[in-house]
Amino acid sequence: MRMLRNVMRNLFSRPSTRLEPQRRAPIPGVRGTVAFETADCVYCGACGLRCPAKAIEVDRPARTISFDLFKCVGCACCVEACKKGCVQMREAYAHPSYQKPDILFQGAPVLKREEK
Amino acid sequence: MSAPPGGAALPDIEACEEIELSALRAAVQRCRDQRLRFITITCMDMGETFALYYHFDEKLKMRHLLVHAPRAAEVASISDIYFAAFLVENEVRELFGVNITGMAIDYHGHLLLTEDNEPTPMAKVRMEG
Amino acid sequence: MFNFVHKCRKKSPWIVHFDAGACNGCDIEVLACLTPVYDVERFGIINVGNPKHADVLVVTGTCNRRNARVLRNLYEQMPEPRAVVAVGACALSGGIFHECYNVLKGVDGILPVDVYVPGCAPRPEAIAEGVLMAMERVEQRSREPHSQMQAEPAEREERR
Amino acid sequence: MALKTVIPFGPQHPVLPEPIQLKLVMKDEVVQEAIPHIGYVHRGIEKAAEKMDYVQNVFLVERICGICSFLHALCYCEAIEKLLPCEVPPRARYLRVIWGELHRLQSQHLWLGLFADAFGYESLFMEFWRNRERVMDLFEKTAGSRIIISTCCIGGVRRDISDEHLEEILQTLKEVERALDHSIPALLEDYTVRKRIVGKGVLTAEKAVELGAVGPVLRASGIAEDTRMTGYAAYDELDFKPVVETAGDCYARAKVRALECYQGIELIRQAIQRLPDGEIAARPRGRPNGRVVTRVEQPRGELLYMVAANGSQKLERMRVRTPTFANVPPLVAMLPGCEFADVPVITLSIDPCISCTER
Repeated sequence: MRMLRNVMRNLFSRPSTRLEPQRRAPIPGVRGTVAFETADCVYCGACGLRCPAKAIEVDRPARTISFDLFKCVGCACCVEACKKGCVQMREAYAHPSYQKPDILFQGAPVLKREEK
Repeated sequence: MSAPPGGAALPDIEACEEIELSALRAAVQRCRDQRLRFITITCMDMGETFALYYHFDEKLKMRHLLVHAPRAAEVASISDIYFAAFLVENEVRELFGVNITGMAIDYHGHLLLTEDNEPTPMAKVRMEG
Repeated sequence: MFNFVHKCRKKSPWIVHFDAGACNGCDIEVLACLTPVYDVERFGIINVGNPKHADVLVVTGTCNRRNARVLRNLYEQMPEPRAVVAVGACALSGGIFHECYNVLKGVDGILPVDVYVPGCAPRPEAIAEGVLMAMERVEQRSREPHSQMQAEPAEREERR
Repeated sequence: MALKTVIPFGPQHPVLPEPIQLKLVMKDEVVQEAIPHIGYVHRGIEKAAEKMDYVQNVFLVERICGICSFLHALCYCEAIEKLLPCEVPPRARYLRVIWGELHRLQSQHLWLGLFADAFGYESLFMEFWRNRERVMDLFEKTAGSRIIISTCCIGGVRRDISDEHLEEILQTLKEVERALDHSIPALLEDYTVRKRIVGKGVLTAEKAVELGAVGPVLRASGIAEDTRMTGYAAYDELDFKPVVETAGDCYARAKVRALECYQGIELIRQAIQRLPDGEIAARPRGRPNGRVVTRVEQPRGELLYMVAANGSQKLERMRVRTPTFANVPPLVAMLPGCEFADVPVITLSIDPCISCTER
């Protein structure tokens, strides 16, 4: 009798499996990948200092940020460290890749102050 | 609490009893007789000496024994009193180079590390020469 | 017959998982892939314990000197064509453990890694995606005529 | 004549999910002696903690073990907070309880599933793991990550749980409880399962204390010691009783963990009910100075951190004693006398987590 109840329930209930690929919208507030908005960045290097995995390196004179996605542990320390709000956390997770690039993200060396 | 040699005077942990190295086994045996549960050994490298904390638990209250062992001194194993100590004694000997003798199961320095690791990685290399 | 083996292999990658010193987070996510919610068995991905049965080696965690030997041994036991998936920040570069003395900073110093799955810990979707990407690599490799492995299992199949 | 053989069991073995090697000295089918060989996962985190600064260490210690990461961070933060002039706001303390208990809940599910798998009951494994995903979704919604939630920081917590999410937690807990009602009897009352786990790997109370067993292994032997009773976080304001069994075998350990699921659910409900408003983090001032020992109850048992700081940015020494490390000697004592086919079940009954053990 109990079995019958189970069978009926399993027949009519929704499967618990999530459909692939990507049918489920990311939940707001999920820590996915780090992204840099270099427009307001002053290259203070706070994000690099606070990063426990040393995934971010800021070169102040050259005005570049190199970010190694493969070192990143997604703790969002850099997001908290940034006073300018230039470091953001995206909700999409990082996709697998075939190669191991040295620098996956390179902040563009923006215009110098005189040129602005 | 007296200042440990080699280190600055720091506030030490509570309920800590400092004993001589030679009195260690007797003190541990007393703990055993009082049916305390052995928790672990913590080793700290103080330069000239090792500070060894023996942690025990008595009905959710902690008791600690502190021993200062000079670098070359022989520390007697307590693993015949508390069998549970054999793993941590092997670990301490391996990572710090404390000369603990007479362990119940002796891994000869290869509990965690292999031959091609550099020996005693946790010890602070402060020795002269 | 050759094509049949190909097709089977592509549609059903069998994985063997080795924990090379991760924090267990990635290992659990690999296991979570198999459970009803992420259910990768519908893609034909089966976790096997025997390296001789497997096409894809999933490695999680930083390598240390002791398990590098085990890992290499495991890899050598696997039949060609094979692929290696490195899962998690530790397996890719050492991640947060870059300061530790017993860490070899990534699996790719020991094995040729085909697919890198970043994240700490990567989501099960990402792991499944990585395994499927590795399968494409295996597929390519088995079609290469001058590769070292020469499609051994398929030949044996034909002779029979 | 009986033959004596040594069988290396592990580190990569189909029925063993963890890289531990047990050298089993066998006489026919009976284990005479078991010698554990570890070191396959040793990383040297204690040393790395001396090189990184004490704030970053929170993220390092979380990655000692992915299954109970929050509790590692909690224990470390409690230690640092004792050394700093730092008062944790009450809301943060309750949030810590909620996340900590959720972690315990998912860990117990995980273990119950793996344990079911160890004696060959795969559908039960799937049941528990499906149920566990409900808890994992809660982590994702409240903390933003599935495994390593990184919500604990020195002085409090990094994220608040909104009222909707609290409501959702309660709702999910109801579902989890219903599913547990369904699957736990299958584990504890089934004839075949009982046949496989009752009376296996018996550890008497006296032995358990002598060998330094902790957590469910200790409580299954009839000793009511639960580090939560020392009242860290907000546990001193919550009502609970440790789950105790007296038989000391694999069945008792499974039962303790199964009942702790319910206990955890009850604790989360209490914590949500009594959750005060206010700040979620205090700003720590100064640098840590001194030595302190803290203990926290993990799903596997008592976790101990000893931190020695000297007033600088970096710690002088951080010692971690994880519960599985303490449970290895009891395992060594349990195995002799059992049959070879029971080795996986008994090994799993201490819930081995080798990445904890070796750090």
